[in-house]
Amino acid sequence: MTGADVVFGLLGIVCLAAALLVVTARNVIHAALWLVVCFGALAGCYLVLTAEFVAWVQVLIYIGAVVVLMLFGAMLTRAPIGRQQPLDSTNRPVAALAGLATAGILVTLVVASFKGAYVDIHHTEVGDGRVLGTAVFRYFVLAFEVASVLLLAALVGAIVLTRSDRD
Amino acid sequence: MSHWAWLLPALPAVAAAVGLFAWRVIPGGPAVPAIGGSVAALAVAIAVLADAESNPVHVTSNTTSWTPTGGVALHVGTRVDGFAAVIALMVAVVALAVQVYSTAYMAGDPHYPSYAGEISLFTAAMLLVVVSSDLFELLIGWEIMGLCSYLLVGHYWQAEGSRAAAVKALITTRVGDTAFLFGIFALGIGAGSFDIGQVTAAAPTLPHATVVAGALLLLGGVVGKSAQFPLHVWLPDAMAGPTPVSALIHAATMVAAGIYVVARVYPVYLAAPVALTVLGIIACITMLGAALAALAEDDLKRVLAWSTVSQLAYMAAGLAVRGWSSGIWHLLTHAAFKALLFLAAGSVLRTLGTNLMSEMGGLWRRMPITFVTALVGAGALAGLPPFAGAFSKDAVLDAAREHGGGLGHAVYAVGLVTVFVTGAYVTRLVVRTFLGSYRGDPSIRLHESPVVMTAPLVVLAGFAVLLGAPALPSSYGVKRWLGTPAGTLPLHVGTVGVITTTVISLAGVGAVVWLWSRRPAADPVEALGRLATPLRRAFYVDDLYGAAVVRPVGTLARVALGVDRRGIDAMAVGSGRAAVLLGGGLRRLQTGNVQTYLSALVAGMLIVVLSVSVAVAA
Amino acid sequence: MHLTLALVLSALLFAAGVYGVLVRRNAVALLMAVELMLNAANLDLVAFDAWFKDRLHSGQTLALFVVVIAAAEVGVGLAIVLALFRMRDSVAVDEAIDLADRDPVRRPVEQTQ
Amino acid sequence: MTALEVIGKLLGCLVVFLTVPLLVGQLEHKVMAHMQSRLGPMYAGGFHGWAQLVADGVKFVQKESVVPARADRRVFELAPLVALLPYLFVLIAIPVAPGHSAHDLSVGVFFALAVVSVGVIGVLMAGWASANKYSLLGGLRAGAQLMAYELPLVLAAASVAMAAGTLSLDGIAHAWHWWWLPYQGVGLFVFFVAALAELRRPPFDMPLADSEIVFGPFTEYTGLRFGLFILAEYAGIVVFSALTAVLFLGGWKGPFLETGLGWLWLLIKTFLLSFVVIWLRVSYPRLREDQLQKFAWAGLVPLALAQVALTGVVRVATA
Repeated sequence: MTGADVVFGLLGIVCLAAALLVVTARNVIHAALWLVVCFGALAGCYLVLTAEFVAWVQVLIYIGAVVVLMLFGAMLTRAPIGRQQPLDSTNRPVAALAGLATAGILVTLVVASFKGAYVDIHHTEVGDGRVLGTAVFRYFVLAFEVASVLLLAALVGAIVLTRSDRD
Repeated sequence: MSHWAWLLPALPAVAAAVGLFAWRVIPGGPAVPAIGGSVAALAVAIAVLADAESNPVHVTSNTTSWTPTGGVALHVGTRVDGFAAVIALMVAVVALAVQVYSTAYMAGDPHYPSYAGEISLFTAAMLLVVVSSDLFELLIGWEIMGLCSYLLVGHYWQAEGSRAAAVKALITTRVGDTAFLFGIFALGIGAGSFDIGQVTAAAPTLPHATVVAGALLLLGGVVGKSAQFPLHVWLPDAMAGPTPVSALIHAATMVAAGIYVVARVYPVYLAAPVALTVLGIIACITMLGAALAALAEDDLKRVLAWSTVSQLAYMAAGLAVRGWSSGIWHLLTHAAFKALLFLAAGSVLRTLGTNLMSEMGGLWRRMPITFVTALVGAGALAGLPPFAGAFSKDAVLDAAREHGGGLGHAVYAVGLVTVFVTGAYVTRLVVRTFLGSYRGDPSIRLHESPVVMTAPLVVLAGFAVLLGAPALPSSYGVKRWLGTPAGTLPLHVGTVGVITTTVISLAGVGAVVWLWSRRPAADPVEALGRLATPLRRAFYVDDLYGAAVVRPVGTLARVALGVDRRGIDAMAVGSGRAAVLLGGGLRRLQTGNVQTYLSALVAGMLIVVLSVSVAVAA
Repeated sequence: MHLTLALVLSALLFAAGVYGVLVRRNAVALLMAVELMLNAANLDLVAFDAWFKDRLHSGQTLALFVVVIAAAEVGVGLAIVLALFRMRDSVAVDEAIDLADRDPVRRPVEQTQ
Repeated sequence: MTALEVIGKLLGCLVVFLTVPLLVGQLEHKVMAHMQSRLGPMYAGGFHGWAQLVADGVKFVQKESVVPARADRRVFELAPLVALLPYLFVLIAIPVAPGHSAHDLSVGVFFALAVVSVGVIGVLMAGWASANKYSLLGGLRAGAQLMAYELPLVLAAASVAMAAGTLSLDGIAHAWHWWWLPYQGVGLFVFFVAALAELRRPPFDMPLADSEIVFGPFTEYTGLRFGLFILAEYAGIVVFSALTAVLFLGGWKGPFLETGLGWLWLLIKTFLLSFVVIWLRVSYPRLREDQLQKFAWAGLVPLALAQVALTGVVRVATA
């Protein structure tokens, strides 16, 4: 048990609690805000795992853009204050069962498989901009190009989908 | 010219194709190809006959090898001799008369184009039967005729009776045709060839059983097509078709085909005397029975139909007693006077709109041409000189007497009795239709038919006289073309015989005239009292068939239908219902809610992961 | 630090995402649950990257790509949600069930005459 | 780095965070007043009203903090903090002298941009939680505006990071030369304008637009929480001015005394940029919402892309 374990554990607890609140919150805006907390804690986890660049990308993209987009979307679709329309459907037992089963199976599996595996975070190369830049533009440049085309397609698709037919 | 004999069936066939499929683009309408085809066939027939005169015996057989079948070879070709040429000419003349007549008779009929085309096809099929050199080729024409008779009898398909009559004609003749087909097999395989010349040549040397079986089986088809007992029942019903069709079927084509085939393969029958005896017995039964049925019938056309059956029996009888040329001669004369009588009946029918003689009477004043020509036909039918029928019928009876033996005497005796009955029913027909006073609907304006219809009557009346008259001294003309094949009796018309039949016939005439003169308004047949009923019902043959065949088959069909519906259909329908039911369960899963699908997906995924990890752990 | 910590956290995040995806009827909330699952995968990627001491840093790079794809997914997803909302004034996914085979068409089994 | 040092640095940051925005606020009062030919606050504290903002702060603290009845209380209360705190965090990464910042991150640019983008969530929270249609409208506008201007902002920063070959703020300041002014001039323009939009400062203040939607997300806020929003705005001005100064104007670099008085150079540049921000507020009318979007997508983004392309070409050519 090292300091990293403690920090990671605490962040993990925060993250997990926020995630559970995300999927149980009665209000979609609250859920989005818990998502911010969850992603923030997750960014902290990345930092502990020395993935610095990924952590800040997480903050920039997820918190700064994705969640904002979701809040934006939720507000555009008239997210009400208080609870008026139940946010959950009626198949909560099924969903709970599926979630618990997933959790049980996955946790059992990873614990059984990786018991004792140790990450030596003090002797790993910090994933900063230089390292990640090298990786992306030297080894994964094709995937990078494909991803950019994908983004362009998504951009066009989103514009087409949201354009009203009137204009 | 006999090399061109294949044109005989080909030209009407082309006319039929044009008339059936291209009549819209023909200037002048469908009558043009119909009449044109008949005229062309007539011209070819005359040319072929003239050629046959210079080459009296078997002239040509243009045989071409057909598809190799691996078994007995099939051929296609023509085989023309004087006999075939004469018959072809007869067919062509009657067909032309019918086609011309039909243009007026069928005027205004919306289905005239198909009608005319079918008549042309019918003519072509009959001519194919006449000139074909191969038994299978003959069978093709034979079957096409069956099809055309079905179509033409059912021409007024809107009427229930018409459809039933067409079906009856088809099914009844099919019964005979099945036997006919197997007869062809027996003879062809026995002789090693289906070529008519080779079959007839080989007939005397074939095993007796083969010849007898082949001859008897062929006889089945003949009995069906020529409406002999016991397959005669379709012919009176076939009157449901248009009258010109009746004329064509009953005079020149369909019914003549049966007699023609027997004459064509006559050496086979000569080699199988048993078959000839059977034919003779059948002819005797049919001859008298049909004449008696005609005596009691009220429907004008059905009277003529029964008379056809009866006269065909004369021809069959002639063939049965080896009076080959006498039978053929009677076929020719009968074709003329029977076509004449049918067309005359059609003339009456078209004016009055009814077939029933009880609604006619006294028509001779208004329809003089019809009356006179009908009188000629009636005289020929009754066997009164100087009309052709008298001599040809007498030739048959002479042959019977000459043949002698039990069969010959029986034929002769029955023939004489039938002559009496024939005289009676012919007279009844004439007096009920043309003489006395009109008993029908007074609102109908009686008038003579147009010249298009009366002209064929006059021409046919001429034939009905001429075909007999020149033959009187020596029957030279007929003899020259027909000849006397080996083993048959020569054509002979005895003066004594003619006088005998004339007297007997006149006795029948006189009896009816006497009855009629006592009670002009009444049906002379009523004098028979209760005996008339079985005659009217044609000796209950139809009822017998109904009880023995039609009803059981109907019941069987209904049972089969019931099984099909409740058993087999139930399986199909039930499996359909089961699928719907089953699908109903599955459809519940198709909720349209993506989360339901996703739940199932996740569940499946978890099961896979779980099983894989358990398997790996194990 | 122990790898299992990160892996267990990832597994639980993923399970939470599964639950959310299955239970949420608001499409936007549903998208959030999807994001949770994507992030669980990301955490795994980063954790294994650190564990392997991967010279190419494939784990972190892939995590970046996942982020890119998630951004695209959210963009398109929200566009769909907005289109849905504009069409039917609701973003409840359990109401958008037009593709359900709902009305059982009782086709009469053909009556044989 | 000892714990004491860390605490000292953080305290320093806090002090800067609490004083410099106030100075900027006071500056705005006075500059605007003079530009509009008036004096501005003159009485609080005596000399030219220097204590005006202190007095304002005292007033905000004293006033009752009202939460609307139908508001979502916790979100409503949290929103000002979420809006304010990111700027405090960014200050940590700003280098005040060569090699001197509270914490020098190797991905400093990224860190700064990531953290400031969180601030908008506070605005959205405030807009939604107020249960007020003006507030909601303002929140929506803020969200749309942020998404539109985030892209040119990041692209411009990426351009300068490319030019410097590092993501570290200190490294960028190190790499800066005077000729970067024309070289990265377009980037400077784009970054500064996008920063204005991020800050929702005039002429990009549609989310607030007091004359249209009554201060938008802040309509329902009173007292200390309103004060915090105002503080966040001025802190934002300071942070973005400082960022602009570090990225595009050399940060602590100056004609002389770079090593000793680097922090002073940075402060001067920051205040100059803040002055420009105030100046623009006075000079330009507010854009319309559609003009704003069009300006971002059709104006700034292409410009930023052109700048990135230019930088890339130069980098490859000089490599």
